[in-house]
Amino acid sequence: MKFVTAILRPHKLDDVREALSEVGVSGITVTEVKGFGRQKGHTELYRGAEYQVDFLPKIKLEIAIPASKLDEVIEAIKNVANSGKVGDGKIFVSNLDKVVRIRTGETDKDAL
Amino acid sequence: MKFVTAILRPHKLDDVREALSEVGVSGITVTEVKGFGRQKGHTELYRGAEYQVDFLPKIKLEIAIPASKLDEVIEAIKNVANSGKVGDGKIFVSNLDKVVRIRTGETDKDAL
Amino acid sequence: MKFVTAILRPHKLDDVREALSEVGVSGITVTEVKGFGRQKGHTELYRGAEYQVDFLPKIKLEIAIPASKLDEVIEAIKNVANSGKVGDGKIFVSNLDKVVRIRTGETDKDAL
Amino acid sequence: MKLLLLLALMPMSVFAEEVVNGADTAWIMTSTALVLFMTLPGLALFYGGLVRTKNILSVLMQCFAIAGIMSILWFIVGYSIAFSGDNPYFGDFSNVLLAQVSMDTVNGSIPESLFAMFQMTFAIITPALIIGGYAERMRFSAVLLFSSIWLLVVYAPITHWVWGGGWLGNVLDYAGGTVVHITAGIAALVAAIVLGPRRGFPKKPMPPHNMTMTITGAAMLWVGWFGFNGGSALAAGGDAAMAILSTHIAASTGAITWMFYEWIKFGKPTALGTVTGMVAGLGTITPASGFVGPAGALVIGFIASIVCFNAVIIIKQKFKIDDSLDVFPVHGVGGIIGTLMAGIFASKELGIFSGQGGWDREAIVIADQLQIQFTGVIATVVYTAVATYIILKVVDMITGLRVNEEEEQQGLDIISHEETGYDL
Amino acid sequence: MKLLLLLALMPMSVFAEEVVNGADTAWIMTSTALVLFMTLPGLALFYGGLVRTKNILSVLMQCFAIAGIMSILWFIVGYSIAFSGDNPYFGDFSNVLLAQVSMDTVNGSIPESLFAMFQMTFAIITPALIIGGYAERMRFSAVLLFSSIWLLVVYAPITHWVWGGGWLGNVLDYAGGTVVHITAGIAALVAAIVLGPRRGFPKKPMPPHNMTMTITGAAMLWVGWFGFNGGSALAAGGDAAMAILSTHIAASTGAITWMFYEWIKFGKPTALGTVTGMVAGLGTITPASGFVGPAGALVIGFIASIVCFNAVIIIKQKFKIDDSLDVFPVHGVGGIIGTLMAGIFASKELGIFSGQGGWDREAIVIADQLQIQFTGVIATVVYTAVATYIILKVVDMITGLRVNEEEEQQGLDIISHEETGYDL
Amino acid sequence: MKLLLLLALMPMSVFAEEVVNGADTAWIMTSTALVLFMTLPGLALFYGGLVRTKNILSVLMQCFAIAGIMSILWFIVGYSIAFSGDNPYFGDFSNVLLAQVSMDTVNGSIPESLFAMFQMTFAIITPALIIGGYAERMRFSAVLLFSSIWLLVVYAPITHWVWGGGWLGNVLDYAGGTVVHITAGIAALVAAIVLGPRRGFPKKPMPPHNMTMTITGAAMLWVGWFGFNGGSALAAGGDAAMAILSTHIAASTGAITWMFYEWIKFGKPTALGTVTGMVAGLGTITPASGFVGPAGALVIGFIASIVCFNAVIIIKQKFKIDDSLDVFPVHGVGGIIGTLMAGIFASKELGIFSGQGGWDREAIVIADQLQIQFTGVIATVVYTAVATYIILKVVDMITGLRVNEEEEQQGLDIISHEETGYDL
Ligand SMILES: Nc1ncnc2c1ncn2[C@@H]1O[C@H](COP(=O)(O)OP(=O)(O)O)[C@@H](O)[C@H]1O
Ligand SMILES: Nc1ncnc2c1ncn2[C@@H]1O[C@H](COP(=O)(O)OP(=O)(O)O)[C@@H](O)[C@H]1O
Ligand SMILES: Nc1ncnc2c1ncn2[C@@H]1O[C@H](COP(=O)(O)OP(=O)(O)O)[C@@H](O)[C@H]1O
Repeated sequence: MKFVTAILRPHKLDDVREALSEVGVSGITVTEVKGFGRQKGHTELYRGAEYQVDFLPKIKLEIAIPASKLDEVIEAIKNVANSGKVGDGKIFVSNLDKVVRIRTGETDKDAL
Repeated sequence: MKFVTAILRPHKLDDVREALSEVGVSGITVTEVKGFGRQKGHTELYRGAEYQVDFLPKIKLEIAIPASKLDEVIEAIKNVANSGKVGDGKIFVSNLDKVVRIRTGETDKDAL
Repeated sequence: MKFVTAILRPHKLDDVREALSEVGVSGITVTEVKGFGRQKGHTELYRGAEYQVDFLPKIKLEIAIPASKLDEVIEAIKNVANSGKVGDGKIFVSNLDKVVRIRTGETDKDAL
Repeated sequence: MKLLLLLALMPMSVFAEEVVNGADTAWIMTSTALVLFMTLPGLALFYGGLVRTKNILSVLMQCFAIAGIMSILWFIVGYSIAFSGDNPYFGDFSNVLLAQVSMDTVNGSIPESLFAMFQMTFAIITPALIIGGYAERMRFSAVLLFSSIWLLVVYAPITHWVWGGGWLGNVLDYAGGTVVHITAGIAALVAAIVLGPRRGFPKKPMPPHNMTMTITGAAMLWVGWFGFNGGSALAAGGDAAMAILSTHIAASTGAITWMFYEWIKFGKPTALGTVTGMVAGLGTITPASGFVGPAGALVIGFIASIVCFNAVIIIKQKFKIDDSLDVFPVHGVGGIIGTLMAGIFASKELGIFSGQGGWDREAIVIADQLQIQFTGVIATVVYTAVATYIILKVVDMITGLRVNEEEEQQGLDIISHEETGYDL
Repeated sequence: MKLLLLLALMPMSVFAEEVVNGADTAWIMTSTALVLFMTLPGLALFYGGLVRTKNILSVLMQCFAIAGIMSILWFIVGYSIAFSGDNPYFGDFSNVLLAQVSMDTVNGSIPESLFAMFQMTFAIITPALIIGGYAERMRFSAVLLFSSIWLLVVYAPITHWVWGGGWLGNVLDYAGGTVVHITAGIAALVAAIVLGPRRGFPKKPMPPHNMTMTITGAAMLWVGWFGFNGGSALAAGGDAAMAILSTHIAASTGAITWMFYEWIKFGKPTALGTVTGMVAGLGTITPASGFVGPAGALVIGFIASIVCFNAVIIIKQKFKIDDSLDVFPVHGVGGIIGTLMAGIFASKELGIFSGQGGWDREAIVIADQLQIQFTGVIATVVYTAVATYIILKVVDMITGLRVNEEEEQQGLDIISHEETGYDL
Repeated sequence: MKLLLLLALMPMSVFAEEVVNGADTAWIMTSTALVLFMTLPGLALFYGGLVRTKNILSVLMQCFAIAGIMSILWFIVGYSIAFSGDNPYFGDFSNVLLAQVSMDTVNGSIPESLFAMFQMTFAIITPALIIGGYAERMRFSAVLLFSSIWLLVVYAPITHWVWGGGWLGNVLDYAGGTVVHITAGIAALVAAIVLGPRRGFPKKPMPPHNMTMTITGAAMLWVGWFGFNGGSALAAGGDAAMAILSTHIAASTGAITWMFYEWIKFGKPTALGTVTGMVAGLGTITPASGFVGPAGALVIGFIASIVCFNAVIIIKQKFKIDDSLDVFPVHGVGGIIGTLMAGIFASKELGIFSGQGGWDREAIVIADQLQIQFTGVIATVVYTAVATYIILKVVDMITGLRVNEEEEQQGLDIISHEETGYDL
């Protein structure tokens, strides 16, 4: 199984969720994060003191999937989250040893 | 070493922490997340506009442990976090290459 | 590639970001988390009811890097985030299978 | 003590219009503070809570900037347009910069400086109400330019028609059903149409970012409205007291009606619905407040909620107009039906539902008065709609009306003001 | 215009008791706004900040719904029960729908419509205070039904006893120590016991979700209380002024005493403690406010904090009663000791601590007056406790009192109102 | 009108001091509530929003504790120091514990208890304003001790000089330009210097944690200021009305000027800038409010914003003084230029910009009056600076002034009060 972590622009959340549903992903965990990267931030101005905000609001999706679905999932995210502008985000994939569904105790693929 | 990521119902946090202490886990990192899965959300109603909230508040626990403790830890979480209703959450386990304690520079098991 | 997860004291964020920039890390994702560990929390007092707050505010950095940079990165974080007091946090390292840059579709090292 | 008291209560003598009454002055100063309080922070919070986090400061900022600029314009020329001269359609410029207002000039039983100031708070809140129609997408420079022109071209003249000795002087409008609520409601509707909906509307849900803020603001509106309607008596007596009682009963009934209506129709009573009903009740009672009694106010509050409730749904779901914070269905529709109902419930022929107030209510014949009220409503609606449309088009040519898509995405707080609302 | 003006200002008639005094009217209209402000948004925010995020809207909503419904009930029948008729225990129905209140009816020196309206704001805040006893667990329909019955069966009659010409007319209760604070405090305690504690109490900590909200609400209570106590003079003179001064000194002393007491006892002075002490001081001075002087108020504020502080701890930690927001130990206990102390510090024999106020204070003999005060307290406590208990049992049969465990877990905002407080 | 006015303004003739005027009393009670409202919650929120989350409760708590303690001290001895005796520099102790104030004592046309109470709200807000200078780093015990000594050693005597019959009695200071704003501004500056900057200043950005809170507080300050300046007429007449009008125009102009200035200079108009300009306008008009007309107020508001804007930048960026919430550049500088401009715009020789107000303005010769104003400013600045410095040094020896580095890091809420602001 694979654990996919995707960093996205916040307003893409709903579209990505739909795209993932279409490829059969039934569970997602979402976290609000702040991202620092190539995309430049904005300035804020408080009583004449200007300062640079480098951390931008992003959302992080964590999705556990069977390895077989990996390409499909990456493709789905890429298609929808891509706006062509710097700051669209990344997809990170790592290996997943084990999954347990707490309610039933089912493990691995059955638990997804 | 293993890296255990558990998605839970928010109000189970305190009980799970206690159960983990009992099996000797001394450190936990907790994040507020929103989960999408089989558990259905609720509707909200604003001036006649009803809409569906699919993302439910969950908490994510991240716990680094020696591989030897894995079963115990999974068991502890499962026992306490299980309410038998859809939405109890998942446990994800992946491999951990290395751990460093920043304060002392200790690594791996010593750092846990 | 490696995926580095670092738990730090919140006020170290800016310094760590700078230190990472110096070793050539160009992207970071930051999450506000609550940590439970050896560092003891504080009490809060509400109308005579005192209670213990065990979860302390921490920040979590997630950084994807080429394996070659790992030691440098760990060193950079350790140097800056270390205050010598309990609660400085941990660095967790795990393996990363794949990285995709959503905007361009570049993968792995090119995507970092 | 006796002497002073006598003076304070002395029914004006022959020179009535030159005597300042301390009690009336005290009450209208209080009312002025209350009406300012309605906009700042009342309306600002009420509206601010309803938008998304990324636009919260833009709303608060617009309320503040409008308060500042409208005050200055009112002082410079607005008051003169509204309250000077004999022309039935437009005042003259004899009171520019309040040139004729000094320490000693009196209006009725209060200092004229106070009358101008009290009216100024109305001139602030009316353009501020319109914000709800174009929230979350209008350029800040366009907001300022639009509001400024609108004040002088729409608000001040209509004030003149109804309260300043103009051609609608016999319309019963106690505290601004036509002058304030219809003008603001219609302007918001026109603005919403001209600007077009927020991107994503109506598919994408745009829930309030801070309901506690909205409810706090609503509460402040309720309290402040005592000054709005009670102060419109321009005196501290039975009139003002009755206006406050009616206002309060209409607010209560409006709130509770909406709550139960929603409960029945959608299964749950919401806090937002309840405060919306309250505002509908308040907006609707406004023109009638000093003319009707509390039983009449009960009926008015009830009808206000039922009608405005449906108006909200029709505008949004049927016509798909993104009057973002529902200014037209609540204030515009409320102002219209309130102005009409004032013509009914002011009558003294309605038993327990009869009118109250220190005016010559013997004269009211419902059918006749309704016709007058109807004329007032139509004139206000038509003139406001046309003028607002033209002003928007002009402003569009000068500054452009909307921010672009990417800016709307990022939010007006950063884009227009380089600030963020919360860093908790 | 002339005619209208003349009518509005005409000093009613030759007989004093029928003469409206403009200054008094101005002040009581202001006070009315201030007392409404105490509930909305004051108390709503004070209470709202103390609950958990998932229940914040339920508290705000309950305050709003109670404001609306109590107002309507007061208008329909509550005022008549409280302030009509000669029966010493219960008013009559002669003033249902304020049938006898018109533009021209006068109460003392203010329009009767204003008196009814001022009293209405008291009839709003008293049931709203009780919310703190059953917060975070009561069904919304039960809240509405309970509050409605309670207003008519408990609040209106006791108001009649004390202020409406009833059998407790010689109890010194300036602004509602018995009528408001004891009734609310006892009712909250009974409700807390009958409903049982929130799940998790007392083991699970349930800290305030937004202390800034609570402190904001507390500040509004302080300001609004000037209208509550100062308005109870029903006139703008030395009486009201002295009541405000005493009120303010008691609030200050209450706040500071609690702060230092906590500092000594627990090592840190907290903001919540400070504002709680302030409310304790205010609740306690309420019955005494117009009778005592500022030095008396200082003593009353001090005692209020010491006693209420310990009452909070005893109720929660010893009796393990989940009076969630401490209504009984603060308002109930405060009302009781305040009513008793009014009997002492109203006396003019106490040097610098002597009573003040424009009433016949020569007549006070401390021992006698204390007995009267004691009777008032006991009667109020017993009647309120019994009646509240019965009402709750009746409501339980009709709607059920509590939400179930899962609903309580999820929070009342979603469960009862399908809304969430914050989406920041 | 003339007669009434004469009575109201008559400086204490033989009969005057025994007559309470109801209308004046009503208005000053209202004003008292408004000025308290400025501090609680107004200033508390205004300041609270500007600090970082970890210190939010410390600011709110300091405002509350100062309100409580200053009130008690004012009652015990402060009022007597300020308003008793014939000594030109320091009052006497004849009115300790308000010993000479009873139900029947009168000050001008209002009860003396009310005058003492109204002044008390000024004695609260002045030390509370200073909080902005030492926010986020001062020990709570030091805050209390410092404020208490400062009230009695700086505030009460200077009040005596200017308003209490002291040697600066001919300085035109209508509502506290010297007494309130200069003293607070200078004290904040001295405190900021003596305590030293917050750690990280000026490199580390310390943006406001909740701009919506700050704007809400600012709005409340605006509304409350009607009581501050309008109430300083101590009567409900043309004077008060004109003061309110001028106050409002200066606030509006100040807000809008700052907004446009910032827009031009930094490319974006900010909400924080706008409300800061509003406060600058209000602080600056304060000494002049009852003497000038609205056109004068417009000029004063404009100059206030331009000057204070630059002062903020100079203090922070050039002198690198961490007057954390900019008390000195806004209130101190505003108070100074306002006091000077009062000497100009009070003149009746300035055409449309001439002074207004029910006082003997024939007598004003600008050059002479400016000299008097200048003396007032210098005396206030010097005495406040020296005394504040000494008090801080004394307090430092007793309690220590600052928390240590680790405590500052963790935040005052936990460290000083064991509470946290939000748990959303
Ligand atoms: N090496 C990295 N490790 C972790 N997160 C990263 C890394 N690089 C980028 N990110 C995340 O991805 C977001 C987008 O990256 P950015 O460089 O701005 O644009 P792009 O993805 O278009 O190259 C960042 O805001 C950050 O959250
Ligand atoms: N495949 C997945 N990847 C990541 N998170 C998941 C996945 N499936 C479920 N989750 C998380 O687990 C939570 C509970 O899942 P859900 O399907 O609702 O119930 P259950 O765990 O009882 O099957 C979700 O809200 C989501 O946060
Ligand atoms: N085993 C662990 N798994 C996950 N997170 C941990 C673990 N141990 C510690 N942490 C995180 O690191 C933070 C610091 O740990 P702590 O034990 O308090 O101090 P130190 O790192 O100095 O030993 C904790 O607050 C927690 O967020």
